[in-house]
Amino acid sequence: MYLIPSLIMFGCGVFGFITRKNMIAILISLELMLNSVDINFVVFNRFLYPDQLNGMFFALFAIAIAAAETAVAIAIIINVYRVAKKVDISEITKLKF
Amino acid sequence: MSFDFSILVLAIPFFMFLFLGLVGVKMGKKITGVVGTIAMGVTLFICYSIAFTYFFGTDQGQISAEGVRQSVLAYDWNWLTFTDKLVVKLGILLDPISAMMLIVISTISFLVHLFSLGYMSDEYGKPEKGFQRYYSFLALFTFSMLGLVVATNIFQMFIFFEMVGVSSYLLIGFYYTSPAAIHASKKAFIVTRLADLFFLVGIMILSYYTDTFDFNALMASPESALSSAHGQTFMGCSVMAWALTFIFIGGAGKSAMYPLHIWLPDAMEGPTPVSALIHAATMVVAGVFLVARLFPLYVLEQGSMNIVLVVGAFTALYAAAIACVQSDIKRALAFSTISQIAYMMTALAVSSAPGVGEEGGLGYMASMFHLFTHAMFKALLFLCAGAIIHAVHSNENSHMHGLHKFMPITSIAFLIGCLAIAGIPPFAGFFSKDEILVACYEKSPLWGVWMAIVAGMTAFYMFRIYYLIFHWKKHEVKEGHHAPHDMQWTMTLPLIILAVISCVAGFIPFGKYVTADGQALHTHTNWPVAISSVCIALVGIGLATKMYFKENDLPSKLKSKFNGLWTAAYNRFYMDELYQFITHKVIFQKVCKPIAWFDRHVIDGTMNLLADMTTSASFAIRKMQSGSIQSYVLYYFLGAIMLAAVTMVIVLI
Amino acid sequence: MDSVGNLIIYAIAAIAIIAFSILAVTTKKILRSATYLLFTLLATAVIYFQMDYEFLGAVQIAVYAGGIVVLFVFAIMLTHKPGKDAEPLSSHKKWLGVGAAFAGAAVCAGALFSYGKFCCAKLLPGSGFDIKEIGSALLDTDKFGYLLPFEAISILLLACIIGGVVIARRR
Amino acid sequence: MEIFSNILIYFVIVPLLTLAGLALCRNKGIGAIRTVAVMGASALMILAITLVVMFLKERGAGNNAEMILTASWTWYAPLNVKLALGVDGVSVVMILLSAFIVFAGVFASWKMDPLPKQFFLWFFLLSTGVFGFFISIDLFTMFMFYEVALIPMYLLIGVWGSGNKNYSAMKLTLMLMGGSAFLMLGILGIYFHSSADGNLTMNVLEIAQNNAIPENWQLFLFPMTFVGFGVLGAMFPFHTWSPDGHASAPTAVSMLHAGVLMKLGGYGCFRVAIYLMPFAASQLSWIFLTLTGISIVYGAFSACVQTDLKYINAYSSVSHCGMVLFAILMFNQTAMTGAVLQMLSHGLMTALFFALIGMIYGRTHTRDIRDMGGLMQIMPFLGVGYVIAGLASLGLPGLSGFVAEMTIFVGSYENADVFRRVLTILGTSSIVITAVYILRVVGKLLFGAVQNEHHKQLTDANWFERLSTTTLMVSVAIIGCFPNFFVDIIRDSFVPVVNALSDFFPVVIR
Amino acid sequence: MDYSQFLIMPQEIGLLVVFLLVFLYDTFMPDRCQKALPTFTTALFGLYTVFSFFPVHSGMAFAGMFESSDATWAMKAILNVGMLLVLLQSIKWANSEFVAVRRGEFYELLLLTLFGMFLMVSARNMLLFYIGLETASLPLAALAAFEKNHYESHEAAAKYMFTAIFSSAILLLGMSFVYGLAGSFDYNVLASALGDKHSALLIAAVAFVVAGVGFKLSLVPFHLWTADVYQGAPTAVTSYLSVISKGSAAFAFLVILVQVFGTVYADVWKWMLYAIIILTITIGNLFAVRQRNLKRFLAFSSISQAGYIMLGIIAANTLGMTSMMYYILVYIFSNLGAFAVIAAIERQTDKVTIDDYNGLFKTNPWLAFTMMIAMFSLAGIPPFAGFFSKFFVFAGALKTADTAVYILVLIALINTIISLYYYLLVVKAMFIRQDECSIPTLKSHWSEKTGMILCAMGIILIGLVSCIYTFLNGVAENSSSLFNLI
Repeated sequence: MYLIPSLIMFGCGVFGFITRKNMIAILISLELMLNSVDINFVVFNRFLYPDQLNGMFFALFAIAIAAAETAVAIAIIINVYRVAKKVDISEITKLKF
Repeated sequence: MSFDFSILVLAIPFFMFLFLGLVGVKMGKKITGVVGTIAMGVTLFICYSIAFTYFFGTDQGQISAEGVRQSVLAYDWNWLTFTDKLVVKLGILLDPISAMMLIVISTISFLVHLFSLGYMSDEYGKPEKGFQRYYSFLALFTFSMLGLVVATNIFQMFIFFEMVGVSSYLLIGFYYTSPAAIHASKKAFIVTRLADLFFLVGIMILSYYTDTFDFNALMASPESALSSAHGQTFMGCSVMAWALTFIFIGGAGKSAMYPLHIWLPDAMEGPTPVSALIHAATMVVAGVFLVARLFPLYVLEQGSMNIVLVVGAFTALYAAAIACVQSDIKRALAFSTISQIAYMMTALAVSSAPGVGEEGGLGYMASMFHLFTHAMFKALLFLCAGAIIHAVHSNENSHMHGLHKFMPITSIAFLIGCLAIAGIPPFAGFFSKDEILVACYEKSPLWGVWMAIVAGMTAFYMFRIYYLIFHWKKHEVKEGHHAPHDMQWTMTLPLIILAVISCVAGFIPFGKYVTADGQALHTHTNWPVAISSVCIALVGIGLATKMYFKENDLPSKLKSKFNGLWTAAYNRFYMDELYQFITHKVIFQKVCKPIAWFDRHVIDGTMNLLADMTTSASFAIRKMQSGSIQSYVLYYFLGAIMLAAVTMVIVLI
Repeated sequence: MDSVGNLIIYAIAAIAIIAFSILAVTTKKILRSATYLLFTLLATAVIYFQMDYEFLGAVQIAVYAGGIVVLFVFAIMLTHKPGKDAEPLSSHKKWLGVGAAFAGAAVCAGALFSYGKFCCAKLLPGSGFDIKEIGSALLDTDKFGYLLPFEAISILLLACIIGGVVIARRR
Repeated sequence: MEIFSNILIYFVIVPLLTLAGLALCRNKGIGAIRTVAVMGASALMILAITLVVMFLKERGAGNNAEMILTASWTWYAPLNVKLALGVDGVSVVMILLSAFIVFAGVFASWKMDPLPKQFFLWFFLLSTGVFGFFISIDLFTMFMFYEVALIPMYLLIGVWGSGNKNYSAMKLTLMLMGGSAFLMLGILGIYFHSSADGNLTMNVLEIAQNNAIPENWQLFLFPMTFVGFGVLGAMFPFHTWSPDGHASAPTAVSMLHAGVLMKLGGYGCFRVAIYLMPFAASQLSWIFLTLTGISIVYGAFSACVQTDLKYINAYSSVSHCGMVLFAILMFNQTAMTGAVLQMLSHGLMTALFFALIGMIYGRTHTRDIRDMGGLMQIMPFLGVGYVIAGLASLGLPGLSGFVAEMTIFVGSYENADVFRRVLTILGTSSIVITAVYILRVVGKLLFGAVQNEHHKQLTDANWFERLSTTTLMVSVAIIGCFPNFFVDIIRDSFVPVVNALSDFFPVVIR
Repeated sequence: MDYSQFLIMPQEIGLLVVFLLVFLYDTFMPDRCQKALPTFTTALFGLYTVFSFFPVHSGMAFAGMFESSDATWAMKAILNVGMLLVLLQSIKWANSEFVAVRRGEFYELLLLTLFGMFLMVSARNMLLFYIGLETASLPLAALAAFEKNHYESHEAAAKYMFTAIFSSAILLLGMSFVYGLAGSFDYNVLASALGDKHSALLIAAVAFVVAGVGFKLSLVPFHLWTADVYQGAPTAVTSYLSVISKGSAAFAFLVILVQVFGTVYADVWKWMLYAIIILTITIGNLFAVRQRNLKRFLAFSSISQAGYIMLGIIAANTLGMTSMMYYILVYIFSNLGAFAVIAAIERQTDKVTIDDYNGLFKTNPWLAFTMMIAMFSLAGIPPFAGFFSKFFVFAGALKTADTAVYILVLIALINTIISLYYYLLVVKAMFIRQDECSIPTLKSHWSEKTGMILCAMGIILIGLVSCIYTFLNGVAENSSSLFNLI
């Protein structure tokens, strides 16, 4: 039961990634996905293996990594913005086929 | 006297072939011809001494206590091992027929060599282009033919069959710039090749069951050879009958039996001496020789023998009929040859086994006898024709007429030849033909009458040719041309020699030397047959004299009266057209071309299609790489989901 | 622990997560989207707290809500002129997205709920981890020690810093 | 080192040294390049003749081992891959053949232009592959050398070829490599079933000794290997690379390809497919017999209507090589011996053909027989050479073709079952069709009137062309005249395979 | 609290030392010395590579989180060799006009990503693996964006980054499922805890882990970023991405699959890989057929090569593992050989399409030669190393004695024909096309030359010298306990 929000959150993330055009919005969707997975870890840890802490630690590290990822991603987005003057994902499709 | 030197018979011509072919080009033309002729003379001498030693030598024990003439195995080398038992050997086997053939071949070959010295030169005695090549090929042919007759086993015979075919091809195509010659040589080769195919199959069947190629082993007990197939049959006939029939077809190809005869008339495109040598005297009798070689087997397998008989008899009549109307003298002679060879074939076919009845083996003897005499007088006729053609530069008898005054020697020689072939005593043809007719009557009166009619036709058409060449009307010398005249001695000498032989050969006691079982066969003249055959011949000659001696309109009247028959015969009953249709229209157009098309479009097309499919698949999936991250991720995610879902479905359900 | 109160708090948090997640990915205004994200993250932190993982909840708030969302806001400010809406979504894409999301959720849900262990699991009383324990575990090398990941992630962060510098430099 | 005491290894070392020597030559130094190439080719020839002598001596001394001069050094221990060398009669004559053709090929490409150095480099790389293949008895090295021999073809045709060379080169390479893809699977399959007790081996002799490949696996692996090699052996319907490839290839490459490379196919079919998997061979032979039977007749018929000289010979090769595979599938000593003779014969004669065609093409700049005629008057040497090649091809006794075909036919007929006999007789018919197309070409090309006035100025062969073709002509004649010399070398090599087959197939050994 | 445990990882520490020295050099050396930075780094790394060849102690550290064994040691050594080649090839590029200001960061990032890969290779814990994976992939986005003056570079970086984060989310999802099933992250514990029960959750977990790692390996259908990124990124980065990153991921993938999911090999992931391999090889090939841009072309070729590498994994035996490592080694040399040529030409002429290479042999024979043997090696033509590696990979796969795998190998083999086709297209352009070459005769920098010579020698020698394979086999045999669960 505790996993339902996480699942929905993940689904929202996927949905957002696929549908949104704004790169920042896409990054937000990705954050949702990462966050939902963290919930998974924690819930599994708490409910199934309450005598350990490794799920929690994993979530901890995952949060840190997610933060790093976001930082790099935002840097790239800004970079793209500088070149393309837009943050629209449909703009960066020059490399294809 | 030993037969060790017999190898020279093969070695000299072969060496001459290489020598003249490789070195001769650098030598003078005349010298080449002379060297070739002298070498042939040496071969001739050796052949004669072999034959003499074989027939008359007594110290070798060739004649056993029972009076049977043994065959001598002078050489036998392993040449090619098929299996432990089936080994192809090359060697020299001397027995009556091979010794006889040695004489025939070497004689004619020598004379042709001699004759060609003149024939192959222009009017001023300057040798033609390719003179060396010509002599080289002649030597090759002589080698092959000699190798054929001395073959110790059936495979060696096949080998030399092929060799003979090739040298014949080369000689027919000697004038290689002429399309007709190319065509004729090709035709000759392919038709005989087709026959050889059957020969080969026959050999394979025969050797499979008998486990040997060797003539001596086969002949030692023909009954056991035939029974080695253990009564196996194929399509109702015993396999041995099949084998022998196939082998006969091989022989029929070389011997121009109907329906494989079509190459021979065309082969007349070659130089005339070549026709004399190959297409009159030697190569064309290879088939007869083959059947004679295997005679002990054939005689036990009457089914095959009957086929030989029917084919032979039919061909004799058929060819004779065509010969009656040909205007090209060489073609006429060619059909005459076909007819005569069919005569020999028939003689073999009607022969009973030696020792059966009073005349057992008579047909065999007669056939060989006729082979011998025919070779002589037919070579004579061809060489005469050669002399004539050389003089008037044409093959058509319409360009000749009335040459008797210009070329007396040739005329007389030709007349002797005609008399010999017509079977007028005392010329050679009479004796041999008479024996054949006797043998045919022995078999059945039907065949006797049949062959007698053919004999009459022979007399008719030969004299028709003779009259049309030498009489009919006065010869018109075209402007700018020399009047025809008799040739220099190298050309007339062979004519004279052959004419003499044609006169006297009939008196050779052939039955004493050449018989089916090696025992002397005592013949006696069958007077009714002899007289009747002479009468029929005389009727034929008379008819010809009536029609063709002086210029008159009887022939054209008859021609218009029997126009259909005449035209059909003139066109050789359309056999060539039939072949043409089958080869070009059916095989070439309906088999080869579709196969080639199929190959390029279907087989190759499939391969190209595979390549094209790859490329188009490559283009079809191009859209996958659309450049948009979102679609990439969609693929990614769906891929992962599918991976999970499908595996779940497969594993858990 | 397993009290009605807890349940209610959980329900509120769960509903908040679900609602704000959906809003975050559907709203047209990008700044609102970031705001909804913030709420989602906070609601998640609530759940962590409820499960006695106070430290994790604090990190969640500090790093995620405090750090990342601020970063987002900055990025949005840098790249967007205020008041501009995002373009409407093409319905084609939307259905694709919905389909994919549902398919994914369905497969995961199917997988999770077919594994019976979770359905009957009860929230057991927490054994009460304190910060000190967590701290020592982070620097421990033994079992349940996280020294190596700790060091490794520091290198990762260093790498990201260098990377960020590289990317952000104008030249 | 011990490895250098075996003569066989020199068949790889010499070409490699030649490669090195060529690499040291300057690009423009045509004299040096030729010298090195001729030295390499001559050395190979001498080696090959020495090998034959050694072989005869060994056999004469009563060494009846299946393979002689065997030696092996471990190469890849984990897979038990060894550099295993050894020859039996078949490989000896194949090596001899290859040496002759390489020799003739060097002279045939005397005036190669452009990039002579690169040409000879690839040429000798190809030779390395060929010799390596024949001396190996380890599946891995065999396969490796096999591919080494294939790939230079691409560049040799692509760079130095003519006509539609890009397409042909690609097609040839891809099809042959397609075959080798199947082959690789087959070889690996054989390897993994090579032993019942887990001592897997790649050595052909050991695999045959173990005889451990399960029957159902044989049924799977046999087609793989047979088709794999069969593609190179131009088996119907995988032969279409041959016409295009040959048509585009430069002279020496056509020679080497038809002369030697295609033999790799036949040799491999025998050595790997049939020898190692007798059960499947006997079970499935009917399929491949039918295909090869079709090849024989089909190739011959196709050749009848072609107008490009090289196409004619390519199709003729399809027919002749079909006969090789056909004979191998007849499973008796005689037919298999015939197959090897046919490989020899076809190798030399086709090489001769292609050499002559190349020389004619080099003069007339056309290969269409409709545009040529009467060449015999203009270039008698080449004309005579062509006639000799043609006669060898249509089976004139005294030249090699006859010997080979007769051995095949007689051997094939030794089989008692009707199916094989019917096919044999069908196959025999090819001798007539062959005659048809050969005579057609000879008639149109050499005889008749000169079709093109420009051709009258053309010259006959130069000394190196004469040397190249004469070598081949003499070899053709030697095989044709003294076949038993070769038969004696070859024949006993088939005893093991026939024995292995006789467990499954009513082989008539007589 | 036993810090001496760090001593079990000398290769990682050595790498960090190199990194530190480069960092210090970059930060504190005066500007005039900065030009020597690439050479300095390369030399230093060369020394380190030699050092990394010294055997290490086998053993586990950090409570089983980190494993050092002969296999990991060998794998890292292989990666080091590849890294050295990449560094060599990039010296000239790193000093070029637009890159020079950031060259220090370039090397630092490369070294740090390599460190991440080492962690992946040695990790025996999901957490460590994940951190390693991220360390190996996040900085690469920065590297991809390195050529600021090229728009493509930015696009490549963005595509890489988004896909990377998405894939890491998927991977995490898979890991969370694993955790839910077994309650641990240690491979050893997981293996026993998972058991051989196939629950839907386990299958989903495997699928997501495969998808997550498949991103790094660019397996189809997780490969779509590959071509765009390879094309857009600087060539030095592309070559790094295509070999080093892929090689390390493959090894880590093998370890995870056989050690963690070993119990469900036959039923679950074998078939997943089966499908993925077929797709990867085929689709990679089909895309490569039509490419005109060489970098993009090599991207697709590397996708299909990844499929062949997977054959070593699906084998799940020591032979397969050996072959896979060997394949990676050979692949490093072959691909880097090709990239060296491309980079050298691109640097001087900015030409990267196949048509530009027409007639290259005439103007630049050695470049053409190197490219040709690289292509032949990639296509698997003897006597070049690619042939051996392909053969051994197939051998490894077939050792499973499974009929299905035979069919798989057959499909792979048929695909080699397609691949041969497109590799030959390059050869054709260079050797056969007779057009006027648009590339003038070039003079390569010594570093590029050295790189190419090393690659060419590697391509020729690695196959012929059997001791390398034999040695790797010995290494894999020592790790045969990995396959206990299969």
